[in-house]
Amino acid sequence: MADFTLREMMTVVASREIHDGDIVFCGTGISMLAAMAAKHISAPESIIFFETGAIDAQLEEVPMAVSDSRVMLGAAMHGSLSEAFAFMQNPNTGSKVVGILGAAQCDLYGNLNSTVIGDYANPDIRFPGSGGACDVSSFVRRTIVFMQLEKRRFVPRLDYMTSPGWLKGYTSRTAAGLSQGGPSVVITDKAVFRFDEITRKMYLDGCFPDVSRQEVLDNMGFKVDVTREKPVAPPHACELEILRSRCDPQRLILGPS
Amino acid sequence: MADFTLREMMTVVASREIHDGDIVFCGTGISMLAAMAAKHISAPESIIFFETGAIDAQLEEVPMAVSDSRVMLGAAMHGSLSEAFAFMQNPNTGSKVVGILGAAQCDLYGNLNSTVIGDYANPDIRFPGSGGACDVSSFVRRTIVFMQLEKRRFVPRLDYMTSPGWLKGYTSRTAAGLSQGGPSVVITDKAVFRFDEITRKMYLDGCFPDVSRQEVLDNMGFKVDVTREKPVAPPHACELEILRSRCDPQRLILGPS
Amino acid sequence: MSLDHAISRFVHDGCHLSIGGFTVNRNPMAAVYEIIRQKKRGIHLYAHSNGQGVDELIGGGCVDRLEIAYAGNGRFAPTCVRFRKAVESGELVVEDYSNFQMSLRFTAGAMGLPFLPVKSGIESDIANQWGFKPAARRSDEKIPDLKLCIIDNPFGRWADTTRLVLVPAIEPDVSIIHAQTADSSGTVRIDGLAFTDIEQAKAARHVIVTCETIVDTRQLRKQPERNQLPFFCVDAVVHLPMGAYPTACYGHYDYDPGYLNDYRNYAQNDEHHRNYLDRYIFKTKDHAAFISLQPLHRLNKIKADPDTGYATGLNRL
Amino acid sequence: MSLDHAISRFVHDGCHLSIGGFTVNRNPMAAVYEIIRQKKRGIHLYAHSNGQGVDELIGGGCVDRLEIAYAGNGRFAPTCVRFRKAVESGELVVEDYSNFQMSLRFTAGAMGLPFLPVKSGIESDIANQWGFKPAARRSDEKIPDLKLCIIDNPFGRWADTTRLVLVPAIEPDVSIIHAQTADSSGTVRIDGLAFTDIEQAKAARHVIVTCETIVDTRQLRKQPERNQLPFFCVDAVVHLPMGAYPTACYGHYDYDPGYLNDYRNYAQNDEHHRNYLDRYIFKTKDHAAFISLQPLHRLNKIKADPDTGYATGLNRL
Repeated sequence: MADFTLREMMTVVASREIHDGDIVFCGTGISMLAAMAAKHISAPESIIFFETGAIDAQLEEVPMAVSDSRVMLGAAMHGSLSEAFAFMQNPNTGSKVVGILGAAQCDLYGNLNSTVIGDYANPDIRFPGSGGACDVSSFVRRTIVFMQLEKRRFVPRLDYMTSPGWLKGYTSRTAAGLSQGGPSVVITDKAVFRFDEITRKMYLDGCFPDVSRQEVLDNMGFKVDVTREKPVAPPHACELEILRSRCDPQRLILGPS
Repeated sequence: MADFTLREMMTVVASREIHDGDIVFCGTGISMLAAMAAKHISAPESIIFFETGAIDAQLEEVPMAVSDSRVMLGAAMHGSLSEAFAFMQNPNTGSKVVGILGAAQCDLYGNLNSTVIGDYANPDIRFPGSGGACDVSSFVRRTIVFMQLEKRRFVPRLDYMTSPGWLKGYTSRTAAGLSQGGPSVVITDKAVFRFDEITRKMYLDGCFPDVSRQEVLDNMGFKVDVTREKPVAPPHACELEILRSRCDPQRLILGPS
Repeated sequence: MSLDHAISRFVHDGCHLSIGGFTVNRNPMAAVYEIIRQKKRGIHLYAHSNGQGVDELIGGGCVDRLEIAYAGNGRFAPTCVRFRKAVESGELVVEDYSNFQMSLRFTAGAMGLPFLPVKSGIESDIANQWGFKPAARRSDEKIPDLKLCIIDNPFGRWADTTRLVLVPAIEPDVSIIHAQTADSSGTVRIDGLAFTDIEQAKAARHVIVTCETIVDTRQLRKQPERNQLPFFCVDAVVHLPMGAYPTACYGHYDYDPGYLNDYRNYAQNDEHHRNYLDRYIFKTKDHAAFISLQPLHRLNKIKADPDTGYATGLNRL
Repeated sequence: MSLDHAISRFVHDGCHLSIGGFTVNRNPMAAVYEIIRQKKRGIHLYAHSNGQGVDELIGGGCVDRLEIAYAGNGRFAPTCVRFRKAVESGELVVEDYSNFQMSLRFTAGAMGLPFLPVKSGIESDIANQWGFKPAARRSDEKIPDLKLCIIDNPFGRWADTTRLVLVPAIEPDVSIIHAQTADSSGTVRIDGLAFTDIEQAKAARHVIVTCETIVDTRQLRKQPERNQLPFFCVDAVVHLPMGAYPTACYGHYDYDPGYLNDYRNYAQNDEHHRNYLDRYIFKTKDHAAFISLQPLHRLNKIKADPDTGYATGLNRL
């Protein structure tokens, strides 16, 4: 088995969730790298899409932000922010979009907080806020969530719900008037979680190599079903090679090797 | 006095209503020519604006329609239709816009019909419809109306109100939720009418040279105040010269001389 | 994809169709003629101020219902002739909106919204007179139950507004536009004014783009700012030189005053119009054959001057 | 017009201000620094995802209230540092929206509408948690009475939608954007992504445009498709090379990783940040003086490659 960092593992696992024809909504950081990895490795016909309006950006170098001039080069078109979000709100195109989101907190139903810890008017910790996350999570066919697996992040109750996931489970999401899409997978640095088709509760899909089930559960603030656990395949050498040499040779996002 | 046609007279009279800084919304035909005449004669700093999105079009040749490629040449920018109308709905820019409209019927308050004669569902005569006329008349600071003076056109009651003028007079327009603007002048082939500041009823502002007051009144289906009548100055030779040689040398809109 | 294939695949009897362009400019005329040639029937048509294309489709007997803001064609037909005849004879049901309203209705469809607000339409008979009656609307799930509705501003007097008109989204089954340039995957570049073509395309379930030139993808991507529609919105790209003729295509050719004047004269007489359809459309196998019927000296005269984008000095009487 | 004149004329204490750009790109930084230099106070600021400009204005003590979707600056500051400090200490009142909502709020202002509808925000705390409380809203006529409101679709289930969020228009007193190119009358051309700059400008009562290059009007008018803002929307045009520095300006220069990393470090310590303000802003008389303080080798490294529009191979660690 090749040596790899947890960040590399997370990126590769996420890239496997992306298929040809998917339009991939990318945020800053690891989500962008996962989309680049998918395009270079397994889904060359996927389309990288930024809320800033750059469509099918060619990405010769990894962007540091979704507004980086590197997203502009060789794009199919440059739209405005409103146009970009409208592509997701429009069901004809939105149904092809896969969103990748990170957050500070996540609950059992994949609802996300990227705004504050503590009281909104008087927060203990302030984060950047929704950006496009609330929009993406409200509109698109499915979302991939990136999280560090920590008890303070996997919480029974969010301090603030920035981005709606499956709300309270079952059909509560569509009953509220949101799109049929929702979170499909949560990828952490220790394990992968998915959501039950009926209850929409998160369950443990698999632990990373050398991570025990107990270690995963100890780092969560709520209980999940573990009966469907299966091993998560580590990155192939060729996946790592492309990720390191083609996607982020400066390790701007991958960080120290 | 120079020889001139009634169409030339109407065009020149309308061009005098346009001032530097005005953004002139033009439709097809004589309204476009009036705006071109104003820009060439008395208001070089006026801006010709088409609903098709061409802003400050240079108009080397007279366009045959607002979508004519001739409106595109040398414009400050090309917007979409929605952008063009939004400039008029936006009070910051809309308050600078003067609209020029024609119609099949006009009533005492400058409300206009450009849709049907007879019943809407089963019309005797069908016209092209609003186009941008309802929008312009709803949004902009003032409108200039072009009409042939005929009894069947100056009617006590419209068959269909396409474009709101002063509605029922007094403050009825603003009470309904429309902009403070409204029709300021009606220019016909025989006379010019304006609207009372308080009642918003049309009154006779002046007859064209060699047209009697009685001839005007005989061609109207409703009574108007005539106490404010004053002569309408005929076109100057230089106005005619510019109109004929610079604006419409092919007489596409001016018609036979 | 060939045009006849694209039309037979996406344009069906009774479908809801939207066509781009504005009066005398950049109508997707080749597609319009092919729809007539294929004798499509019962179409529900949407346009804002499309002139020639709408009138030909109506004259071709393809259209039962029309939602439109303006059916004129500049100086060539202050009111479109076959449109007027069809409305006055009761063959065509029309629902009127304003140009801004129609553009916003396409924009709403493009944005995935059920409606957009607008401040025009208040007190106009556009609000009061409905082309499709309430019972007919309720029985047809492809038409909204309301033509429009007027609401009080929920934000008080915010933005100095007391009342607004909400106009419902249009989601055509298929939109057809004609562009100067596309690549084979469907990324589209329109030069000059784009009118509401882009919103019409984004609002539709299927999109056919005809274009003067197909270029390499890399060429379009050197200036992404100039492209308006990404490939994933487009179902069929058809290379069709002169595809907007007899309307204009900025930078390529002007409208043909001779054709448009002749057309008006044919359209005014039912028999002449039948002969026109027969000769120019039914008896031509495709757009190239239709173009080959046009006198060469007329086609030469409308070639665009590269400096102005139109045929400078063209006799347009 | 000179920048100091434009700022002193249009940006007043307590005014409602909107700035363009997005995180590390095309922020109107020269204008931001001039606002700080002129010690404007009590500003009500609007942005969607403007990173560096917002954080500097907050750090400069100019801002009391902020409506925003995202206050991060890419890898340089996942959460903007002075923003975070000001919120956590209670010095700054924030009202959160999503990026689409903010863009639509500017679009509503640009369109002269009191609101636009959107399908995001339902069930989110964006709808439930208001930064400005109802009583404060009602007592301030420049803030809408409602942060937003949720309505049932008046067109039944049209467009497969049952509920919508209405977000109120923003009408800033002044918007400031930085463009690559303008003419002296104010027609604006932005290359690369325009973000929401155009809507922000159209929504405002007054508009200041700073630009890298002023060109002849005739040059801009050869390609009207590439211009986004007509001159009659613009109150002041200021020629300001490097006017977006230390953020990027596509085709001209990249963001400066050195500056942005240094800034983050200064910002994290109140005393260092005071020294930073003093040295770089208060003690420089204008943007040219500010630029002259930057090491030349750093400025040289961020020059854009004409083929890519950014500084190819730049070390961005």
